[in-house]
Amino acid sequence: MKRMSFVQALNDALDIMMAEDERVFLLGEDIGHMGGDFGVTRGLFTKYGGERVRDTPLSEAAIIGTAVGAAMVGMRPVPEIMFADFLGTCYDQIVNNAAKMHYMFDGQFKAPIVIRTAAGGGFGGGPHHSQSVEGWFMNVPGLVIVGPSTPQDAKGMLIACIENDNPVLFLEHKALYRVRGDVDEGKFSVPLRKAHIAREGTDVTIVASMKMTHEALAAAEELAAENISVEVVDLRTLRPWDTQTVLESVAKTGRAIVANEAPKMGGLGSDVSATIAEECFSHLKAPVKRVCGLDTPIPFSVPLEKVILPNKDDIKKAVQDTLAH
Amino acid sequence: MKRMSFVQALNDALDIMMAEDERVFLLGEDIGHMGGDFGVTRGLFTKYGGERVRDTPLSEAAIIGTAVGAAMVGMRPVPEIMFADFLGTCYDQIVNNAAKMHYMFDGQFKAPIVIRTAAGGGFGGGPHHSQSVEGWFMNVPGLVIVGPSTPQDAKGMLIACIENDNPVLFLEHKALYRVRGDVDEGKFSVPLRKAHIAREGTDVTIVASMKMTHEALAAAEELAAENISVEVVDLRTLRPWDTQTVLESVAKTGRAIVANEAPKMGGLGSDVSATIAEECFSHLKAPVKRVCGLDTPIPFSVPLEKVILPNKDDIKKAVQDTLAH
Amino acid sequence: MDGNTVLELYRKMWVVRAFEQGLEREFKKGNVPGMLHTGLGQEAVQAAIANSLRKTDAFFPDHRAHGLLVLAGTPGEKIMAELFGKATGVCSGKGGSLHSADPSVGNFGDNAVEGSMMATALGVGLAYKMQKRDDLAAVIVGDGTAGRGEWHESLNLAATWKLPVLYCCVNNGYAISTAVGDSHATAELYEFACAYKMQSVQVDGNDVVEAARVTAEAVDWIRQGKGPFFIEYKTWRWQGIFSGEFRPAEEIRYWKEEHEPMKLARDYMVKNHIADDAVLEQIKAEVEAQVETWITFALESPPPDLSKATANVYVGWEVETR
Amino acid sequence: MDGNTVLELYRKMWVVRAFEQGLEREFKKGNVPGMLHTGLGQEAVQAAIANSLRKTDAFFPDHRAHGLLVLAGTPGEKIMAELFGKATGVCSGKGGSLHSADPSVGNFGDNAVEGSMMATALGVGLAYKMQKRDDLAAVIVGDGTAGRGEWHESLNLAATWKLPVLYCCVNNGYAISTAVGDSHATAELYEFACAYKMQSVQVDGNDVVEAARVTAEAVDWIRQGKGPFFIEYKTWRWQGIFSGEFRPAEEIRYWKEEHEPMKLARDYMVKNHIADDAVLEQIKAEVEAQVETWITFALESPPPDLSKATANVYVGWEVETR
Ligand SMILES: Cc1ncc(C[n+]2csc(CCOP(=O)(O)OP(=O)(O)O)c2C)c(N)n1
Ligand SMILES: Cc1ncc(C[n+]2csc(CCOP(=O)(O)OP(=O)(O)O)c2C)c(N)n1
Ligand SMILES: [Mg+2]
Ligand SMILES: [Mg+2]
Repeated sequence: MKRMSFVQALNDALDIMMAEDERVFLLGEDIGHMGGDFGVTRGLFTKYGGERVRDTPLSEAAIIGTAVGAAMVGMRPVPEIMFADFLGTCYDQIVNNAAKMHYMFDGQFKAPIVIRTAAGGGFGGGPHHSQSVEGWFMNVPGLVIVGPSTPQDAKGMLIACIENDNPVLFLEHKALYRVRGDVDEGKFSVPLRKAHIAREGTDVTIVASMKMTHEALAAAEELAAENISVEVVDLRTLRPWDTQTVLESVAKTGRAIVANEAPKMGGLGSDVSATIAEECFSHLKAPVKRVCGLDTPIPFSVPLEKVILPNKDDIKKAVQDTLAH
Repeated sequence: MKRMSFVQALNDALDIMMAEDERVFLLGEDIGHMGGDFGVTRGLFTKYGGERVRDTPLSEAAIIGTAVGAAMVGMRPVPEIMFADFLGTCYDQIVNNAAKMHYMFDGQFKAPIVIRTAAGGGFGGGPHHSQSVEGWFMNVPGLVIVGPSTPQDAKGMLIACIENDNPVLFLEHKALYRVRGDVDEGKFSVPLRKAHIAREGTDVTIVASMKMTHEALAAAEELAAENISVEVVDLRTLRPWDTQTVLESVAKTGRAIVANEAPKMGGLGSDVSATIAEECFSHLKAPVKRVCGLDTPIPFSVPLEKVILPNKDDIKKAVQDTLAH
Repeated sequence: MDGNTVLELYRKMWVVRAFEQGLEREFKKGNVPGMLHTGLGQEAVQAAIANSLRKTDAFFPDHRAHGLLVLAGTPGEKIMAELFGKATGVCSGKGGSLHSADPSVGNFGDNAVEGSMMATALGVGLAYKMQKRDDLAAVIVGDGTAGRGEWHESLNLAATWKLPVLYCCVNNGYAISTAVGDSHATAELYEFACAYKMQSVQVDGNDVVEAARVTAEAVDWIRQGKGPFFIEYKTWRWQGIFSGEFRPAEEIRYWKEEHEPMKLARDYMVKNHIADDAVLEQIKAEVEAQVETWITFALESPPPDLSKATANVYVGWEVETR
Repeated sequence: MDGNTVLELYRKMWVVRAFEQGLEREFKKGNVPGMLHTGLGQEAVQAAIANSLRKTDAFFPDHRAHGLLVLAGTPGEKIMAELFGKATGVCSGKGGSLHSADPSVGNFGDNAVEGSMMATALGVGLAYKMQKRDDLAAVIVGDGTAGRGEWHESLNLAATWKLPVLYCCVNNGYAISTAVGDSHATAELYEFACAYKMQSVQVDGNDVVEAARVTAEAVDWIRQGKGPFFIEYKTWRWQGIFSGEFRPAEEIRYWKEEHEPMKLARDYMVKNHIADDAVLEQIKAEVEAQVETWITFALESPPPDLSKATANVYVGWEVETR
């Protein structure tokens, strides 16, 4: 066990996998001697060389296409897209190439790639450097979407993703990069498709992920002082997500809040809310509530950004409203 | 009133708008002397010339970018993307350029473009020519998504979209192109953001759109024979959709089915289901049910495609199950 | 070029021709679902490519390369069955015309989003290089693809990284109805490669001898580790647009009669005393008969088992059924 | 070039320099949110472009063109305030550094997804042509953008449709940390235009006299209806990467001392007796003082009204608030 940041945990995972398996290689913009915009690949260029830590031009479609092609012939590419907002420039490659390949060729090919990317807002990055993009991809069968919230999960899930045979979109929330936590040393993996009960409680379930898990935990802590017992479920895998853990929790508490940083309409929050409402109909004592971003792009000005992104207080209020129902 | 096909209705709308407003122009692949893959622009090249009916190369990003740029300086472009499946190649232009422009420049620019595209499956088109893509765009603030189900709405909504100041993704379901219906002559518009009660009923509400509206109506007809009275709400505008009409209907019937051709997870169906469940909590006598595509890409083989796409019988069964709850 | 090779190329061309003619006939009868693009008129290009690749190479066929899929070594009936959407097809009927892969012969399948494969091919080339194989990745694209952003991203990266990628650009003059020169800065697409300082040639794609020679040379170049190569094959597709013919009569006559690939090959062989009409007729008859057996196989094959509809979405994970 | 023009260019360069230096200082103090890219070292390019465009032209600035936004005619305090995220900014603080548009001077705003604007510029050029205006659309892009698919889609269409688009490619040698020659088939990006048979030149982007002359000629060419023009400005950015400097000391010395744009301009003016040091110092001082007033304005401006957060998502429609 070692205390390290989210960035270091990711770096550690890449290092372990590259040392162990020479099929693993990285490609992306400025991931080489610079070590990536956020330092996730720092040191790997020196250690593994430019063949396996490849700087690319600003060719996002080619980055993903290259990864897919290499994966088809046995490699384990880990492409980086610097900011998740840029995924629109390679959307087709992800959705129509990586995600469909295994199915349309009926199992003859697979595309085990892990697309790492920095997502999320809250730092004045403006409309093109701040988005939560899971909603863009939630309706894409064949794709796995992962979004860890702790350094331990970041490391263990990145390892699990690299070992998994499916194409993965691996979301790293920028607000979490500097978060520190205890991380197991050496190689281990945290299972995909398994949500994590980040806090146990009995009165209400909050389903969250990434940064919102931290907001939910903070809200839960404050609510505890009001004698409200909150269970926080950290989804971790966003597609296909772990309905079982979520539904069991809601069956127990009878109340649910779904927290997601992206806009409410058409987002992950809607999927979780709909599934809970359909499957826990008879257990629900109050309507599920979604606590999400407002239906706007993300403004540059920090005070404005604060208005549109959901936070701990919004979650708290939703819990209180739900209990008052 | 004149009987015409969906394709003719769209063609009529374009013709009317081009005749009336010289700012309106079309661009896309093979929309010129060929008249488009499905004939929607037939005759317009001859009538309005190659300046206003522009054949492009296979440059989807440039098609949308060109439309956005022209719209910024007062034009009213109507770009065509031949198949909706190809929207992944211009996803960034739609999501980060067209949809955000008005907001990020705080109202100084707008991007009134109408992206027409052929969507939907059921004809053996295979994985890259059959998708229902509204789910890809449902989480994108600033974008309008429209999907008519009748020739009358196709014409009236296309006119409304061209006159609207927002960027619109206009989905034309391929299975509806040959559907005929009565259409008002001359210029008229069908309002955006207003769902349509396609059939009145009292026992259960089915919320649908595009081809699924027809499947729902067919199911409703058969269910009537079993003395089940079904209300069918045709959304027509998918983003932002008309919550009021839907919620009023469900408040009345107390039961809801949401039918959507796309995969269930992360789709439009989830958004509608979640909203109904949250807002009509006390009216609901049974859980909302989503009748959607299975969580797979779309296979080429027609019998397999039939397995994964939802149809009238699936809707019927869902209604019966809901009533049996 | 030695006589046997030319004869072999001629047989290959007939495989393409007969395959597509049979397929078109069955499509018109309603036996083939979806859309149909045929390689009729482009037989020489496909034969030339097939002649130069080996099974350990990768190739990404375009939407008109059905014949090439067979020439690569997949039993014809398995390709035909795929196009009929049958259980016995290479992808169990799930891919169809635009997605018929067969890794065992290096066929990496088509991707119906034109241009997408140009990016995928980079990855195969890169991996082969990293794996120290001297195989290559060939990607076959139409002139229409030259408009796509991936065209540029691919050529630039292949050139920069000196990847073993062979670009086979089938310039048949049109993208559906749009003439190549009307939508691109040049109608001579091999010129585009100048931006990347990439080896690049234009060749008469209807002259199978020339096309095969140039392709072999390009493959050689790539195998020597010198980087990518771009070939523009000038040819013409017989298929017009869905709603019919739109090209000038004289153009049609030139390509379908005067400069027709079968005729050019026949003329060459007769002139060079490689074969006489009787031999050539026999090749045609043999191939045609064989194609009929593939069609019969496809027609008689069962549809895919319905459980295939939800199989292989994720590796190792099941998805919900109804 | 006549003396007054050069003096004017020199003043413009100082607007860029002083603006960026003031901004950088405030950024380090924590007064400027988000990320910061500065145009330091690229003053001559921006002055040259500003010198040739008129208010009815459209331009799409890149992420280092803050100074150009002011040179185009927007009051400096409104640009500064935007970068501070203030209510008084051109976009009420909603756009920030990467999205500061001002249609009144033809500033169409940046788009932080590099390359995207290359497609948008096509539309403006096309519309101006359809509207029979003789204005043009200029798009400013870095060398890094040369990797993007939109680069190709844009150049191809502009050339094919002969659109009035001016491509201003600011080749400062690097995309963040990656040298232009390491990720592109050529480090001389004007060569890329050969694929499109587009008029194309490379110019010393630190020599404001040359840069201005070439830009004016290109603009002239476009206004005559001859189609697009591509200019590659060879220059160098002072800003390294976020975590510091990574470029060789000799390279730094060359660009920051020997071949520095202010110095080159001063040398030119002194040699040609256009101005003496005193005059030049005065220009600098005047501009610097003015920039300080803009900074003060920005600092003292209020943050945007919170209602702005949900304003102007849709034209004419409201969105839900909390
Ligand atoms: C990205 C993309 N845009 C559009 C299409 C629709 N489409 C299919 S084939 C085709 C024309 C392609 O022309 P070309 O590459 O010259 O091939 P040809 O059919 O002439 O052999 C078009 C536009 C597509 N499949 N993919
Ligand atoms: C499509 C896209 N990919 C990546 C980025 C991240 N990014 C921002 S600036 C930059 C480097 C751009 O280099 P260049 O165009 O040469 O501009 P410079 O900063 O050198 O002026 C990168 C990679 C981006 N903004 N957009
Ligand atoms: Mg063609
Ligand atoms: Mg640069």
